[in-house]
Amino acid sequence: MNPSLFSEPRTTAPVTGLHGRLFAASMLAFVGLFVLGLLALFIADVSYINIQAVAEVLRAPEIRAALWLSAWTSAVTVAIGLLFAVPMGYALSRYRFPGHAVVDSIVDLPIILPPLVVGLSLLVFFQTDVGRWIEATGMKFVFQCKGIVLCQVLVSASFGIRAVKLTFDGIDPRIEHVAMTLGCTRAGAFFRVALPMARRGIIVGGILIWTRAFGIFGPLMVFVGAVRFRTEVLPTTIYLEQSVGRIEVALAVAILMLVLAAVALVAVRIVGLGQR
Amino acid sequence: MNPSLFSEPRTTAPVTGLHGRLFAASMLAFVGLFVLGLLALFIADVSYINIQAVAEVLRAPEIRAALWLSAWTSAVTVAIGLLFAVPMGYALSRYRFPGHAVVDSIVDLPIILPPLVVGLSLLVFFQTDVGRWIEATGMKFVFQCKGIVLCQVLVSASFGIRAVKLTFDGIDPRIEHVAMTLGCTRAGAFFRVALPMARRGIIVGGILIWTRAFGIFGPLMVFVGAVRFRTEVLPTTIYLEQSVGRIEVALAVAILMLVLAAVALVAVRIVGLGQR
Amino acid sequence: MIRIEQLNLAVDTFALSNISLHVKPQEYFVLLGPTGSGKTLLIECLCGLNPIDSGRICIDGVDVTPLEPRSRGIGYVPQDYALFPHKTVRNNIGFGLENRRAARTSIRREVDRLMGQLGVNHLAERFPQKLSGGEKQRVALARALVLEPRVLLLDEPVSALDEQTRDSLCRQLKQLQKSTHTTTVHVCHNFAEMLVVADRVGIVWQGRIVQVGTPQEVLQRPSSAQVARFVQAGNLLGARAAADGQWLRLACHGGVEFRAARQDVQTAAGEVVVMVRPENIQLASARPENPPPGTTVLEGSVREVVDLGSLVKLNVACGAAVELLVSLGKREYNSSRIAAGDHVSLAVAPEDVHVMQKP
Amino acid sequence: MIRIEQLNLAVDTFALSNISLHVKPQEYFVLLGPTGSGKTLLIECLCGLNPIDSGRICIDGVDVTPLEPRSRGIGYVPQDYALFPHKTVRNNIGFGLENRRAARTSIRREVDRLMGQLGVNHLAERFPQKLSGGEKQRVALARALVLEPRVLLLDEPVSALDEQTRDSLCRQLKQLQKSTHTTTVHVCHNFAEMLVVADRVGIVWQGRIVQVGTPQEVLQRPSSAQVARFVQAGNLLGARAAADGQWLRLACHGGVEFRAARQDVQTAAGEVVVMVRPENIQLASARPENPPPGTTVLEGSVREVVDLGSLVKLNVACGAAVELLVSLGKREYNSSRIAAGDHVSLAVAPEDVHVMQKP
Repeated sequence: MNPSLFSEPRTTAPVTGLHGRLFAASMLAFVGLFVLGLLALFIADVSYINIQAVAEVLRAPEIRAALWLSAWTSAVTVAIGLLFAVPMGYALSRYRFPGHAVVDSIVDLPIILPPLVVGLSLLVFFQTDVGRWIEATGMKFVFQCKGIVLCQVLVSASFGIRAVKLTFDGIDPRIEHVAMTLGCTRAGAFFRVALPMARRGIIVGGILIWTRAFGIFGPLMVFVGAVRFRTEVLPTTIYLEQSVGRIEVALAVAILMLVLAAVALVAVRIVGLGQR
Repeated sequence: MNPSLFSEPRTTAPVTGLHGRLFAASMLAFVGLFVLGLLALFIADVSYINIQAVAEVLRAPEIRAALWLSAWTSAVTVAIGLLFAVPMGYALSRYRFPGHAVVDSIVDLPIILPPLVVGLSLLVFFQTDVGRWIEATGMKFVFQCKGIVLCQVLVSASFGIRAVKLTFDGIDPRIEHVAMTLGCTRAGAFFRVALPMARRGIIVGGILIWTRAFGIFGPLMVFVGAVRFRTEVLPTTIYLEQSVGRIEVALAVAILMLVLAAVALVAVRIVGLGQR
Repeated sequence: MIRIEQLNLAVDTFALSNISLHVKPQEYFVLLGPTGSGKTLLIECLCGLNPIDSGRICIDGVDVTPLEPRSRGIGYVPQDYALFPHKTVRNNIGFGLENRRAARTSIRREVDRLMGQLGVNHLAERFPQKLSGGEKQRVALARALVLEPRVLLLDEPVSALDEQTRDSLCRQLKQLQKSTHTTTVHVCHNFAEMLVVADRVGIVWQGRIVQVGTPQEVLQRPSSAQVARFVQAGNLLGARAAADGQWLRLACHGGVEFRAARQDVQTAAGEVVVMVRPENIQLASARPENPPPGTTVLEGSVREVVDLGSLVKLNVACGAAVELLVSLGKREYNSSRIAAGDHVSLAVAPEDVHVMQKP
Repeated sequence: MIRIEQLNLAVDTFALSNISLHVKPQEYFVLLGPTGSGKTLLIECLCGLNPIDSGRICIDGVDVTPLEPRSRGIGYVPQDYALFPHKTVRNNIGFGLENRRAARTSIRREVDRLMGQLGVNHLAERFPQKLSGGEKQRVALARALVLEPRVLLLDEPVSALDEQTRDSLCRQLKQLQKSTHTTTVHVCHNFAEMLVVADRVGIVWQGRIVQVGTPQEVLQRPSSAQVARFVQAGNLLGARAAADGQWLRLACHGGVEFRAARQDVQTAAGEVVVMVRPENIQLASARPENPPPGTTVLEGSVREVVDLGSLVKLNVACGAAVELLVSLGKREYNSSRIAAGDHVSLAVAPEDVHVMQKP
């Protein structure tokens, strides 16, 4: 969804004549069908909801705990993700080295990979000698909160890296070059010029990391399980509640996540548009 | 990941001087760390694998059934997804109508939304009057194979729409204009000029739809469940097998999916690069 | 051949306002204007790509306003040529005939003929990415000419080319038009390019056509100070006009005074803008004896000399705060023996002083 | 002031080869070459943005080859100006002084002084997006001048501007350089632009410097046919040279023959390229009587006349297949009474026939 922030068609086609009108109508019909389908889904959600049950449910301690766990793990994930995304986005945008294309593809892999595979790979990794050694040093991940963050970082950081790289791609390196002729070192030019110019792209990257991290479910089931009060995040709640038939509760949580995603989307749009 | 196919930085920064070298090294260190981390994960997977067990396991009828189900549902999803993506991508790229930005955002929503929420929304939808009526006409979705396709289309079509829209954004509308002065109708210009020019972007869109559809797990658990021989797709297999402790079997399936994802990524790169 | 009547079209914050224009048969007509003045939009209206808000467009006596682009009998070469990248040169050129479901052999014959005429035979099987700018231009021309359009519309046909080849390709365009007798409308923003090709020219300014005439009319008698600035008139001075017998006395800000022939000027008196083209100022080292009546004679000193090869431009400071640009042919300059710092005399004939309304 | 010795740099498939160049103190030096000839790469080497493979760069007697950009004492104005979009005009200009940790009040004073000098005071609090092309250029200049560089490097400083303002901004650049006495290297691809500003010029061609000289030297005596084509020499003809007493006889393909002074020419005989500038051909309606010795006299008929305002260009067909371009000042043309179709006589002095090696 990111690219729409950076490119717009050169000119748009005005609609003329009967042929043109019919053609536009048939193309736009697909748009209407798809959008109405999605809206029908969300309207169904809203119509099904039971306000009283929701209010009651949201006061339940296990759901509050899940909300809190989701909030802090995703916040930590965004911090770690951006810590990687900013230098990596910059390096991949500005430097060409042997194997650049391969590295660039590997960075994209977690975007395209089924998240469940990441969860399973983590589980397997911590059963190897290296993994056991890491856990033996006291850094425990499997079935722990730390594992949630690790899992989230792995599946979401690539979105941030991609967004930040795109942003730096759009910044003319000559601006940094000028800064270097005006007394800056390479690093000075980065911190004083490139980084402030990329701030909107970095915010967009952060939001993208957050939305992905917040919504992850499959790999967490595999890697940290679904233990109430311990490794239960909001998506886990949806799953647990609906599997015992309490669909109103699951739905309340789902609507909360839906609203947060919509807010994130609007934020990305607004921040991203300002970037142009 | 898509955008990297369409844009490249204007110039790259050569590395000069001690400052420049140190700076480049520290930025590239993050790249190295991230890539090595990912590689460690996959190497762990490969080192853990037991060839004999894999071969045995892949002959198991339930896994064969899951593979087959995954294959045909995702193929159908790609077909349906592209059926929407091509006209929608074109319409969103070429036409401006009131509410264009809103529609564009709604189309992006399934990308940013936690997939689990989509699954739950579908479940809820088919409990409303409209949903019941649809199921009463004989089009059954809940806990059915058709439901798998519906779920996959909803979470993956937006990736295709986005990729196709980007492709049409990159095609100068003047080329269609010329075709229209040379005897084509609006629709003729689309089919004879715009569509052939967009073929690589459409292939990329199809691959993106496929990777997302193929890897989906959470919403399927909620909407169609995990019934062996009936609604079990490959991600479900991974979950089921690891939850009963047969990690080698889960891993074998995961590696298969990993390889397919890597192939898809390479295909997207190659097809997308040719597009420039 | 083309008659535009009272065309109006608003797009976002920009509008084409009340455009009326008549292009004669077999004429090479240039629409000249700065970037963003609406030239391309106007061409797209002629093509039928933009629905117009009001007005009428007639081509060859037929009201084409409601017609689709394919029914208007036009050939269109857009900016950057917009060749079909997925087709070879041969198939690009043959595209129009294929749409008419012409027979294969006749398409082949016609495409071969056109490729020969435009000198692109050797490129027949290449794809557009592999062509140079000039080659692309010729292929785009052949593609537009294949249906024998009544009108050829060229949008900035040489802007994408480098300066060395622009001039010769402009002359080829003109020759092509002369040999095919196709009425041609050529959009450009470059003044020198217009002079090479145009039979007549329309100046477009902020969505309006502000002047129509031959190149020399526009050059010597721009209708307004904006047009004058755009055609690089050289010397534009604000002045107060006052009648003085058969002459108009023009007291310029800065202390110099010109005289113009009164019958040439619409304005009797008031604030005006005076234009004197650099080639119309006669330079001499001594004051001319017995200049013809009405001639303005000024004194000044040469500030700067720029030798442009064929042309030499001099900056001459006259009066308190006036700098006049004077241009001489190289040969003329060499024989005049004038150098920077010299004291010179300038003479301007009254008919070379052009007076315009204050904008 | 700037001395480049044997500079070599290969980047992908392109290379700067063996570049040696000396720019004198307070000189306005232009690097002229077509797009892709390596001018920008060379400027970036001077800035220290590209590590060079071999060679040496000295600025003001100091070998700066191993120095970082910030230590080279250069002011750099890149293409499109690359202003800091997140800073106001004031902060853009003050950036260099901030890096030096200068006192706030002295930064303010110095920035105010520079803004005054370049006439951008009224823009102080604006952001770059809100500036016109010309304003951006002046802000970029002020930003580059704030550290009082020994050398000012300008990469295509007027290419982004529209044609109407380019000429006047070029002259302002030249005046600024005269008043600040800063040694300036200006990269451009436009031949006319170079003539306005350059004290000396270096022609860059495919990663090499093929000629260095004054603008008039390059104009009148290009070192090769490529240079001649690039500076729009007008008439370039392949010919066979043969000695003939004190003259060199040049039999051109197409049936005309020129004579050149023999001492001017390195080549004695063989295949050569002959250049005759359009302004060096004297046009008359009758054959001149008693032309000076060595003068080439040709007969021809005028094919085409293009009136460019200050300049008139004529195409004259001579011999079997030769077309010569002749240019006259407007006044000269008017007095000659020559029109298209006329039979004319052309005279060229031997010193105006320039002979170059076949490429």
